[in-house]
Amino acid sequence: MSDSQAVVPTSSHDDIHNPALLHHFATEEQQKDASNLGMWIFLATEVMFFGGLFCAYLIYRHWYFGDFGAASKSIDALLGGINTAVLICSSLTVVLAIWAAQTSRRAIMLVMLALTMLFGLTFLGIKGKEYKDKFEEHHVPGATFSFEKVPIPGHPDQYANPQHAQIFFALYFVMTGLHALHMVVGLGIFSWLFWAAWKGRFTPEYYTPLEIGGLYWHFVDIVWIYLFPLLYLIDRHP
Amino acid sequence: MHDHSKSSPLKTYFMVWGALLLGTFLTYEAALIDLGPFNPVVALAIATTKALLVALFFMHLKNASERLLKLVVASTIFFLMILLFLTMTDYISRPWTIAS
Amino acid sequence: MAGNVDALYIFLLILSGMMTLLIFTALVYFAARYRHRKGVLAEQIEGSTPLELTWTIIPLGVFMVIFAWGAVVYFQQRTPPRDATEVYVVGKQWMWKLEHAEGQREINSLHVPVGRDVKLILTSQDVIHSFSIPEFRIKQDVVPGRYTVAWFRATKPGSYHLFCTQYCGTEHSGMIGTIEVMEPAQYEAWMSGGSTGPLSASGERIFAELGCATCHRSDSQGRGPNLQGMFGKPVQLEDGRIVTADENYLRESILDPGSKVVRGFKPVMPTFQGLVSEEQLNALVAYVKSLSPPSAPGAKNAAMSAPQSGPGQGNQVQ
Amino acid sequence: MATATVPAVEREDYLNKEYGIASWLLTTDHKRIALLYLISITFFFFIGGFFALLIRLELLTPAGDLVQADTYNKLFTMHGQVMVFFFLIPSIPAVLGNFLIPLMVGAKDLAFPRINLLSWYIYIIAGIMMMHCMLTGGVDTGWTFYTPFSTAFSNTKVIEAGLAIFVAGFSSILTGLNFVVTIHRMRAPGLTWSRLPLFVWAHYATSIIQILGTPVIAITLVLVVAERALHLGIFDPKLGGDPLLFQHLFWFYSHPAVYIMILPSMGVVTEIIPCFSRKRVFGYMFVALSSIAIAVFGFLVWAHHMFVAGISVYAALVFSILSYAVAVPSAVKVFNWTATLYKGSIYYNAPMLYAFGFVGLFTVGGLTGLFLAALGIDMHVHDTYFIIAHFHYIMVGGALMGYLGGMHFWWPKISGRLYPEGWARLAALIVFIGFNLTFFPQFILGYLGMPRRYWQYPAQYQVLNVLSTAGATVLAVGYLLPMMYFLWSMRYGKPASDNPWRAAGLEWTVQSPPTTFNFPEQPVVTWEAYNYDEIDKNYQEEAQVVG
Repeated sequence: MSDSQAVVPTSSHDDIHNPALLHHFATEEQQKDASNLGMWIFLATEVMFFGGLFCAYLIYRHWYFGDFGAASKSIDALLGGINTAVLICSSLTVVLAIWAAQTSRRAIMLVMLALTMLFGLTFLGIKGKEYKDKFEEHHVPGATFSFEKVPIPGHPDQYANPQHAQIFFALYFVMTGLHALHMVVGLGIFSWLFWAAWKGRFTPEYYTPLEIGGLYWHFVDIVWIYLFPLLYLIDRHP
Repeated sequence: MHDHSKSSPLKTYFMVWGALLLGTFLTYEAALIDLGPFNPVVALAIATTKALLVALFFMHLKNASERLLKLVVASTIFFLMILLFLTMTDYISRPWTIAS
Repeated sequence: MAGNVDALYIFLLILSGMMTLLIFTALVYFAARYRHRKGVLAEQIEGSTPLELTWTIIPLGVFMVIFAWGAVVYFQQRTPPRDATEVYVVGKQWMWKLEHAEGQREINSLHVPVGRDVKLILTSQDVIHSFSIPEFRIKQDVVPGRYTVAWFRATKPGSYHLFCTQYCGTEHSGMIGTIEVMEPAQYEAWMSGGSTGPLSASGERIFAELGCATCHRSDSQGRGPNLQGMFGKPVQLEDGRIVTADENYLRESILDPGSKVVRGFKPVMPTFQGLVSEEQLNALVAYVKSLSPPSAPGAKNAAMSAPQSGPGQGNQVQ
Repeated sequence: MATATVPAVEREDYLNKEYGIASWLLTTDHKRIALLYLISITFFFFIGGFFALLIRLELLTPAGDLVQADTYNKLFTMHGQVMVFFFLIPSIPAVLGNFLIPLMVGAKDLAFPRINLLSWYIYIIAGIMMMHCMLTGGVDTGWTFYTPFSTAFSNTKVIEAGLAIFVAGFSSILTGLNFVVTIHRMRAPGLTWSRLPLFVWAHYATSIIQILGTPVIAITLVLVVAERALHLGIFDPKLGGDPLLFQHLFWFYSHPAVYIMILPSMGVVTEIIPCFSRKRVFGYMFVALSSIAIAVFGFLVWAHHMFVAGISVYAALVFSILSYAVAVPSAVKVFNWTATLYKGSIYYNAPMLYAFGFVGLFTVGGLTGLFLAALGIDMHVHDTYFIIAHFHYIMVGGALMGYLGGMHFWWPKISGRLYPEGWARLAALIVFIGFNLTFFPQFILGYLGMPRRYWQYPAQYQVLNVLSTAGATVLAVGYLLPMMYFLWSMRYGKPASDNPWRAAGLEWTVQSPPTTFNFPEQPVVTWEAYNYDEIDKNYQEEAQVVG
C-alpha cells in the first residue's frame, strides 16, 4: 500500500500559503488527500449503514417474493424512473460545478450548484407525491394499513398476504425515507457550498469542500440507482 | 502528483451522463419483459454498471492518484457482500432436512 | 448422548489445560531465567518464519480436528431417531406447557420412561425461550412462529432440571421445571391416569370442527390435497419448488396457506391465523402425521431435524 | 530504572499552556481530548462496576432477596450496555489511541481535530441519554435487545436506550475514521509501514472494524426503535417478521465489536513486553498482519452466537469452521509475545505485570473460546455461566488489564509524573487474584448448567456463587487503587523525564508532558521499530561518560 507520506515542508512557515491550510498539515496536497480519504471512508460507513437494510430486504424478498411483487406493483414505477433521471442530472450538474471551479468559471459554478439543488428539490417533490399516494391508498404500515384482495402478479387467482405486504411497505418507507433524509442533508451541504462559492472561497487551487460535497451527492445517487430497480420493479412483466 | 489535468474534458461527463440515462431507461424496459429468473440479475447488472460509471468518472476514482481509494471502495464492497451472502447461507439452507 | 459431549469436553479440557500450562510455565521460566542483570544486554532476535508457520499451521490443524468432532456430535444432537415418541412443547412467558402424543398435558414437568428416545417439537407463544436440560447436554431455542426440534434419551431414572436459558422477561429465572425419568412400569401407571385420549384424536376432532374435511377428503375429488400418507414426502408446489412436508410445512400451510400452494390446486384455503391456538395447532399437526403410518417410507426422510424455515406466524393467544 | 535529568524550570506543555473551562471544552488538541475521554469513561466504568457489584451481591443467595426480579433484569442489562458501549469500546482507542497515535506517527495532531472533538461531544450526548434512560426506569432486555421481547413484550425504555447506543456508535465511527486517515496520511517521513509501532497497527485494525461494523448496529437499532414505535413487523413473528434476522444483524456488528475491545489491548501489550524485556518484538510482521487478519476474519464468524438460536445446521457448520479460523491469529500473537521474552533482560515494573496478566488470562479466555466454537459443546454451555466466564476473561482479563497496563506505561508521558511503583505492583497483584477468584468458579458453574441472567438459581450452585462474589469485592478494591494513586501522583508524584522507561517510539523523544504541537520540528525516522539494542548501547555509553 504505497501511499504518499508527509512531504518535508521545504518552504518555511512564513511563505505565502493558503489561509485554508490547517496548521497540522504540512502541505495543501496532504490536506486534500486526507479529506478525500476521510470522505471515502465516511462513504464506506454509509454503504454498511444502507447495507443492513438491503440485507433485510434481500431476506424478505427471498421468503415472500409473491407478496413483494404485488406490493411493488402498487407503486408508480414511472415516477421512480423520473426520479432516477432527476438524480442522474443532478450528479451531472455537480460534476460540472466542480469542473467550473477548477477552470475558475465562477458564473457557471454558481448556476450548476443552483441547478443541483433544484434537481434535489424536484426529487423530494416527486418523492412527496409518491408518499401522498401511498398514504391515500392506506399502504402506510401501522393501524391504517389495508392491502386486501390484491392479486399476486402471475397468479391472478391468489391474493397477497397483507402482513407480508406490510413488511414490504415497512422496508420501502424505511429505505426511501432514509435516502430522502440523506437528500435533505445533501441539500443543506450544497446550500452552504453555494454560499461559500458566492463568497468566492473556491479557487482552482482550493475547491476541496466542493469535491467532498460532490462525493457525498454522488453516493446518494448511487444508493438510489440500486433502490429503484429493487423496490419499484420487482415483478412488473405481464 | 496527478498524472493529467484534474478535470477530464466535458465530453466524458456528457457521455457518462447519457449512458446513465440510457441505463435507467433500459432498467425500466427490461423489467417489463419476462426473463424468468434472470430479471433480478439483469436489473442488478445494469444498476452496478451505472454505479461504477458514477464512481469512476463522476467521483474521479478513475484518475485517483494512488490505489488507496480503490482499496477502500473494494474492501467496503467485500464486507457488504459478507453481510449479504453469509446471512443468506442460513436462510437458503434452513428448509433442507438432514438426509440421514 | 451426554457421553460423547463429555468426551469432547474432556479432550478439549486436557488440550487447553496443556496449552495454558505451556504458556504459563514459559512465561514464568523466561521471566525468571532472563531477569535483568547488570551489564547483560538482551539478545535481539528478529523472529523466524518457519517457527511462525509451524504455530500457525499446527493450531489450524488441531482446530479442524476439534471442529470435525464437534460437528459430528452436533449432527447426532440434531437428528432425532425416526421412531422417537413425540412431545409437543409450547413455551409461554414463564411456563412450559408440554403435551404427549398420547394426550397427557403437563406444566413445567415431563414424565418419560427410561431408555426411550423422546423427540421434542418446540414452539413459543410470545418471545424466544430456550428449552435446556443440562444433565442431558441439550439446549434448543424456542422461536415463536416456528417449530424447532430437540431430542434426548434418558438413561438413568431420576429427576433432572429443566431451565429456560434465553432471557424472556421478569420471571425468566422462574421458568424452570423437572424431567421425571421413570421405570417403564411406573411410567405406564402414570400414563393411564388423566389422559384425554391421544393428541391425534383431539386433532381429528378439531379437523372436523373447523371444516377441514370438506376440502381435504380421503378420495381425491376434494378442492384441497389429500392428506393421507403425505407427511414426510416431498411435495411439488405451484411455482415448481419441491418442499418436504414436515411439521413446519404443515404449520405454515394452516396459518398462511397462500405461501406454498400444492401444484394442481387453487389457493382458496382461508388462513386460520388467529383462529387456532398453539395447542390446537399441535393437535392438527399430530393428526395429519397420524394419517401417514410411521412405518410408511414417507415418514422415513421426514426427519424434521434441522430447525425449519418457513415464515409461519405465531397466532393470537386464545 | 534511574530517571534521567529532571526538568528544573517550569516548561510549557499542553497542560499548562492555557487554563479555564473553554480551553478544555473547546480544545482540538488530541491530548486534551484524550483526557476528556479518560474522565468520562472512568465515570461510566464506576457506574458499570457498581451494577456488577449489585449483581454479585444478589447472587450470593439462591433466592432473589436483595432486589426484585425486574430490578435485577435491569441491573444486568445496564451493566452490559454501560460496560460494552460506554467503557470497553472507547477505552483504549479514545484515551491512549487519541493521545499516542499522533505522537507515534510523528504528526502535530490527528487528521481531523475538530471531528475528534465532535466525537467526544457525541459520546457525551449519548452518555447523557443513557444516564437519563437509567435514572428514569432503565431497560430490561439484556444488552443484546433480542426481539420480539425488546420490540413487543418489554415495557421498559427500550427506545431511549436504543437511541443512546445509536448515537454512541457515531462517536466510535468518527474515532476510527480519524485514526485511519492519520495513519495513512500523516506519518513522519521515513516512517514506513514496517517501522510503525504495533500499537498503531492494532489501532488501524480496530478502526477498520469500527468503520465497517458500527453502522450495521446503528441501522439495526433504528429498525428496533421503528418497529417498537410503529409495529412494522420486521422482526415480529406475529406480523410475518423473523426474530433471527435481528440476531444476524445484531451479531454482525457485536462480534467484531469484541475485537474492537481486545485489539487495542493487544497493541498496548505489544508495546510493553519489548520495552521491559529490552528486546525487539518476535516476528514483527506476523504480529502486525495478525491484527489485520483478526479484523477481517472477525466479520465472518458472528453466527457462533446463534448455534442454538434456530439457524440451519449447515449455516452452523459454516460459522463453526470460520470461528476456528479467527482463533489462529490470536494464537499466533500469544506465541509471539511469549517468544519475545526469550533471551530478554526482563524488568518487573507494573506495566510488565499487567502485560503478564494479560497474556496469561487472554490465553485462558481464548482457549475457552475454542470450546464454544465446537458445535457439540456449545449446545450444552450456550447461555450459561461458562459463556459469562469466557467473555469476562477476555474483556476484564484481557482488555481491562491491557488498559491498566497502558495507563501505567504512558502515565509519565500523559501527566509528566511518575506513579508510585510499589503501590502499582500491589494493585496489579490484587486485580489478578480478585479476577481469578471471581471468574474461574463461573466456568465450573457454566458446565454444571447454571443459566445466565438468572435472578434466583437452584441451591446446588450457591457455593461457587459465593466464591465469585468474594472475588468481585477483591477486584473492586483492585480497581480503586490505580485511580487513587494516579490522582495522587498528579500532585505529589516525582516529575518524569522524557523517557523514564528508555522505551523505543517517537512519543518518548519529546518532553513529557508534550507541548501542544508535539514536535518542535518534523521528526524524520531512520531507525527500525523497537530498536532496543541501539537504545541500550547508547544508554551504556552515556552511563560510562556520566559514570
